[in-house]
Amino acid sequence: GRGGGGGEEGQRTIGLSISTLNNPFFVTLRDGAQRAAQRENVELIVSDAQNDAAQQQDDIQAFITQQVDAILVNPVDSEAVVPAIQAANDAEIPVIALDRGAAGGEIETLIASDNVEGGRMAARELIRLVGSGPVAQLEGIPGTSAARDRGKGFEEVIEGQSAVRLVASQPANFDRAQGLNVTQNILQANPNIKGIFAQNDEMALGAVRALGDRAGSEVKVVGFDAIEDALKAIQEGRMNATIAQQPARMGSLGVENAIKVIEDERVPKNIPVEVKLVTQENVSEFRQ
Amino acid sequence: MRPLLEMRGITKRFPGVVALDGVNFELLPGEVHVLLGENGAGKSTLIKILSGAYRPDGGEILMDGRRVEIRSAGEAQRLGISTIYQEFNLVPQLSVAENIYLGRQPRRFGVVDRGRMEREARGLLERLRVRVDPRARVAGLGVAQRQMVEIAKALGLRARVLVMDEPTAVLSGRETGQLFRIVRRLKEEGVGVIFISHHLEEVAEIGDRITVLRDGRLVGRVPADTGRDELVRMMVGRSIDEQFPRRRTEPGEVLLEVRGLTRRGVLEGVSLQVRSGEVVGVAGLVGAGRTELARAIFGVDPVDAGEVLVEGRPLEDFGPREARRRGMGFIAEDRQGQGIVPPLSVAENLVLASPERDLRAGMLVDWGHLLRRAGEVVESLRIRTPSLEQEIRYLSGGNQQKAVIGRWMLAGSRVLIMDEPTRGVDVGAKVEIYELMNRLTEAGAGILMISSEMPEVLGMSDRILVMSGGRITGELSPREATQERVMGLATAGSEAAVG
Amino acid sequence: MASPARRARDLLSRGGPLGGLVLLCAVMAVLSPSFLTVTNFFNVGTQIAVILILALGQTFVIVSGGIDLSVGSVLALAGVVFGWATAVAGLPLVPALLLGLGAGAAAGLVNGLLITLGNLPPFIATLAMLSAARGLALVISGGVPLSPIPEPVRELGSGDLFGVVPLPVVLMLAMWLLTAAILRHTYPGRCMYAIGGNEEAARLSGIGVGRQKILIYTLSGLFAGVAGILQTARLASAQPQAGFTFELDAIAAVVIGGASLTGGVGTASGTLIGALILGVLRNGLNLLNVSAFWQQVVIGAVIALAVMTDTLRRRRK
Amino acid sequence: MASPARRARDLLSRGGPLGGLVLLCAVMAVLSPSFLTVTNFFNVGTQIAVILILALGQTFVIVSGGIDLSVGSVLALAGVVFGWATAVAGLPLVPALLLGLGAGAAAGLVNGLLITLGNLPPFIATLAMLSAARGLALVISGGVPLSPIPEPVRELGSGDLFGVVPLPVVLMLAMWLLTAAILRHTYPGRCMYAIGGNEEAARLSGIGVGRQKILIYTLSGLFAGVAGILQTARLASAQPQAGFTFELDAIAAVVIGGASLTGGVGTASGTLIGALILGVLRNGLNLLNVSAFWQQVVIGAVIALAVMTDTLRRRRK
Ligand SMILES: Nc1ncnc2c1ncn2[C@@H]1O[C@H](COP(=O)(O)OP(=O)(O)OP(=O)(O)O)[C@@H](O)[C@H]1O
Ligand SMILES: Nc1ncnc2c1ncn2[C@@H]1O[C@H](COP(=O)(O)OP(=O)(O)OP(=O)(O)O)[C@@H](O)[C@H]1O
Ligand SMILES: [Mg+2]
Ligand SMILES: [Mg+2]
Repeated sequence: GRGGGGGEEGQRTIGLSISTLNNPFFVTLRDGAQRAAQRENVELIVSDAQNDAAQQQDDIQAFITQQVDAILVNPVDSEAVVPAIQAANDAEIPVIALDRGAAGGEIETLIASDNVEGGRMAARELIRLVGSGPVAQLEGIPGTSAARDRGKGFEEVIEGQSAVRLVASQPANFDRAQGLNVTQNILQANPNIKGIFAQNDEMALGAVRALGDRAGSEVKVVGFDAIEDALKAIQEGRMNATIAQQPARMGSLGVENAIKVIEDERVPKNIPVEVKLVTQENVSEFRQ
Repeated sequence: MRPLLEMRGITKRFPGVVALDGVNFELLPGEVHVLLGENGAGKSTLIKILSGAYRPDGGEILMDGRRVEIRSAGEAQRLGISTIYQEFNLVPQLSVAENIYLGRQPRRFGVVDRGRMEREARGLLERLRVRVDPRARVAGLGVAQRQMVEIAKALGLRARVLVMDEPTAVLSGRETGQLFRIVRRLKEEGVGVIFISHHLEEVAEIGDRITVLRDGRLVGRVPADTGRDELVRMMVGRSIDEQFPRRRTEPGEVLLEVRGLTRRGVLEGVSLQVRSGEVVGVAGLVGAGRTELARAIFGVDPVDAGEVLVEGRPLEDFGPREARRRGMGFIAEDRQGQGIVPPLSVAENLVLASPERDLRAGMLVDWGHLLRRAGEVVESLRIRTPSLEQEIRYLSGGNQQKAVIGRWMLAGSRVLIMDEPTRGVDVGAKVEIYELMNRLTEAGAGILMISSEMPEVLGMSDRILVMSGGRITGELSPREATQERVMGLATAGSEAAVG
Repeated sequence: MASPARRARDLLSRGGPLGGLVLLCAVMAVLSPSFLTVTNFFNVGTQIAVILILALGQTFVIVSGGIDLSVGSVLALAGVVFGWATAVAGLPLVPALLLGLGAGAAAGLVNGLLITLGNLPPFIATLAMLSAARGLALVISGGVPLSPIPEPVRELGSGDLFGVVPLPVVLMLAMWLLTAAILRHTYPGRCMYAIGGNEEAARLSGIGVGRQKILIYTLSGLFAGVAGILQTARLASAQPQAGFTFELDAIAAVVIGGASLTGGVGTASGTLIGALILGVLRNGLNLLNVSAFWQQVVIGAVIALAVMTDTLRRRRK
Repeated sequence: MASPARRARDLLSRGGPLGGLVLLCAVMAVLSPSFLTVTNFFNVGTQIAVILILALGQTFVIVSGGIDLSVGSVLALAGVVFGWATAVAGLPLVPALLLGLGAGAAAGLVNGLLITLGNLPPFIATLAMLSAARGLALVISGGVPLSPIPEPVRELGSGDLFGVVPLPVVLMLAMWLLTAAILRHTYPGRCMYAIGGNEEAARLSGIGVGRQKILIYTLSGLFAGVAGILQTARLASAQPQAGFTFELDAIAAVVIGGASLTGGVGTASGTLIGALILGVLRNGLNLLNVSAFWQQVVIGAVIALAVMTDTLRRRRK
């Protein structure tokens, strides 16, 4: 039967394919999953696709070879992951998607927060903070789904009003150092910028470094992801807001639902994990 | 008879030098036309213009009386001009056969016909009596064998004009003889040959007419039986009396001692001594292992057994670094590959083996000191260069060779190992190098000189060692040594080793 | 005659770090029971297919003494052009395929022209293309993955031959044989060795060095195009981000396989072995469930060891 | 004597694509009013500081005929070791700094040993280190950014000299002068040119090629360490992901600056110009608010043009 590569007899094995562990967000997601796995006494195998869609296919293929009981996948890209999911379907191994959906194949459930909604939320908060005036956006790696969805939600709201104008939007590839450099340059061309939305916190923290004393006061900064450093910055008033996903909860929900599926319990098609606006008022709730 | 080829008013300038200044040249069918001139006179530049490697700044080229433009090596080949260059132009990673047919490999249905290529290459090599496997890689060949491959490559083109830039510089007597036999046959077929050499004896033996260049200008055109002194005067602008001005000195203490040096398959139990004030010549045929011996002594290649002592003390760890520290110097036979550092200046090439002398505070380079030191050698060796800061790759071959020798003079080496020290060096400079060897030995240095040039070995050595098949097969004093006796020892051993 | 025998000897005695690969496989087989299975064997094959095809194109370039940094981006460009042609413009399969491959070859051609006519060092020319081709892929796709991809192409990514051999593996082996044949038996192939070994000598022997270089980079672009189609087939969508940093893997496979960046040396088989070493390593680390952070340390150590095994063995002889 | 004169001539007549840089600056000045300002000038300086320091270390390696792919990862390793020492282990500033720089130098030393004793091609040895050093940075940091960074170091990232010149620019210029001095005026520097120009001739002239290479790669590692500290200072946290793909930028700066990957050629000033071309380009595109997708196309085109300007000018002469 099962368990060819799956550890002791009788113990469940779940494979978790993560898009990248080079981002603390996904490290937290993995930690949440690992804690749940320990609690539930299942074996969890984690692999890191290093943001490479093809690598992720290979990782999932390895899970199939090891005959795991269920696969949790956090896709590098919603569409690129389809063939791998189909392969798991063929091998009759249930698949659950985390954080990002899949465009095809059979998924038991999608446990994710809504990036477009997060973008909208960030735009509303930035508008509230700035009141009126020019703002800028720091974009993630062009062509990635996070950059697409967050940008889409943000621009949708900004374009729907006239008090706050988006005067510059430049890529900084989700990277802190590039966030710093690009912000410097944007400020050079637009010295009167009142606010910055960064599509992740790493870039936002780079922007904070570029702004120096003006960060959080004269120029409002809103990030995305609620990583530890960003929360600290909000508490210290150097950043104004971020959008919290709940990666640890996503991870633990993933493991819990995987066990349900293995035990043939029904699970809903979509398990939304709320995104939350983190501001100075509520930041303490989010810090461990 | 109408000239096969004419060059009129050829001019070529390089940054800082006028290499050719309105030179005229002509070649008749069935003629061997010799180009003579000092190092840097412009000989190679002239033939490179003919072969499409350089474009002239002025002048015209006519073939069969018609004006032609030679824009690339391919066009020259199509016009029936085939060239053996002074510097090697082989691809070391490829086989001998493929090098011979480079750019025109026989093909069948678009597929390279390796079998036919190797068969035809074998035929060519046999005509030259070269014992080289057409499938062997060129990287593994010694320089003489490489030169024979170059010759085979040029012959394989069946050209009407064959250009040879110092083809015999690295050949020993036997190969040179074979080459001349073939050249004579080509002459009968009406091929015109342009022949460059610094060996004046050869010039008389093979040439019909001689064109002499000096400083990029035509000096004169004379018949090949013109006397040596006259030729030298035309080339150098003064007369040079003695060809081998060896001044013998009383040998002193043993400077270099080699005991039982063995490198499996190449060297077997070689022992020798070089004393202070002595020039020890090493003769032998191509592939006798002379170069391997030199490299092994200097610690370039690892050895399986034996030891090397300098001034009575053994070298501790084999290696060029240790060898240099102990006062040895090494002039490699492959100047391009192992001698010069092409992108560096003449000055920096000169001080390469004695960097510590130009350091201030043990660390910082004192450029003034460095240039002064280099300048002295450039002067005393008469190295022809527009400036000390010229990149050495732009110097003529002979001047590069002088710079490599100068490097070890500056290092103050007491034991010099010279592998073909005068290869490609003009008559004037050659005498200067011999004079230099005299000065060095008078100052107490010892020299181990490997040479394929029999007159040089006979004329300059105080003792002659003959090698064959990786062993020393005999030792002769200059009194008892004759060309025949040396050849006897060189071949006897090798036949034994092969058979 | 002697050439196949000689080739085998080359492979075993001097060429390619076959020793490193064998050792690596042996270690993996002992450590993981899942390693030595037929499925896993084909898994590794499927996983290296795209990189290997890029690396084979790169082999032409490296043998000739150049380097092509643009292959990863050109892969994306070719995939996106194909995806756009089929999913957006609605062209039939064959014209769409030709457009995709043509885009790859065209990018390679531009590299070749920049290097020969523009007189740019290959590193600069292909670095510029790395950036430009990626940008064009983003512009054409609007930054979003393009689908649907027609069934026959998707089949290429996930189908099998005779129900066992995955089609990517079949394609990859075909490209390998093609590369070996070009390098060994054609005039342009021999010119690659000559140019890489001694460009001046090649020129003076009458070889049209410029024309050959243009051909070489065009071939590399074309191979990147093939890899782009295959990647699109495997992912069932054309991604503007595909192939990011693949150039390093492709060059690594060629160099691990025994080729020299100074040119004149390298074989298709060596490149295959190089790609296999990388593929087996990643596959094995996944099977062994090595932690993500340590994986990179181990990959580094094993690459060094695999190639060292080989050079040390060679030196001892 | 003639050496400073020769240097100036090098720079103006043949060396470095100064023409390309001047042209680029002129175009930017016309297109954007914010370009030609003192602040922006220092902005560009601050932004290229890290890459330039990496590129200067890389210059040693490339001049000597090698390549160092590991600099980006070694930057991260040095930063993380420093960050760990100060933020986690609580060491005082100076020992923590020495540990960080030491980690960089040690990584370079290992590269050098792999190349000389292990007989690995530089590409392979430093590719292995690229992977291993990144892995170690992740292991040591646990994958998360480490902070707080002590105030004096943070000051290095954001402070000014005399209230005008940003400290990163000061550091970068100091490293540039140091590099120029090493290359031009020290024995190891001259050995780099000799080894890159003809390694065999250098060895036969008694240069300890192995020792020099070990020194060269150690220097490159040390420079990457300095860049790592500076990056940490600028970001006020030590990031295991810092410097990802920076090796390509660093090598590009050196090669755009006129150095040859075949060795023996290259100057510190050329590398500075190369880094400036890349920096001005990115800065300008941001000022002009060029769309993300087109940016990459433009970057590619400008790199090709900038270097071509120079080679064409040189050829015409
Ligand atoms: N590519 C070049 N760039 C600059 N100067 C050059 C170049 N080639 C040759 N020269 C110079 O042109 C002159 C003629 O050189 P050439 O090689 O023709 O001499 P040569 O007569 O063949 O000498 P040798 O007997 O030493 O081979 C020399 O002063 C040389 O330094
Ligand atoms: N780099 C090399 N690799 C392999 N074999 C070599 C190499 N160099 C020389 N040989 C071979 O070693 C033997 C000795 O060659 P070596 O060059 O020492 O002879 P030599 O007496 O110096 O003759 P010459 O220098 O005139 O060719 C020859 O058979 C030669 O083919
Ligand atoms: Mg000459
Ligand atoms: Mg010899």
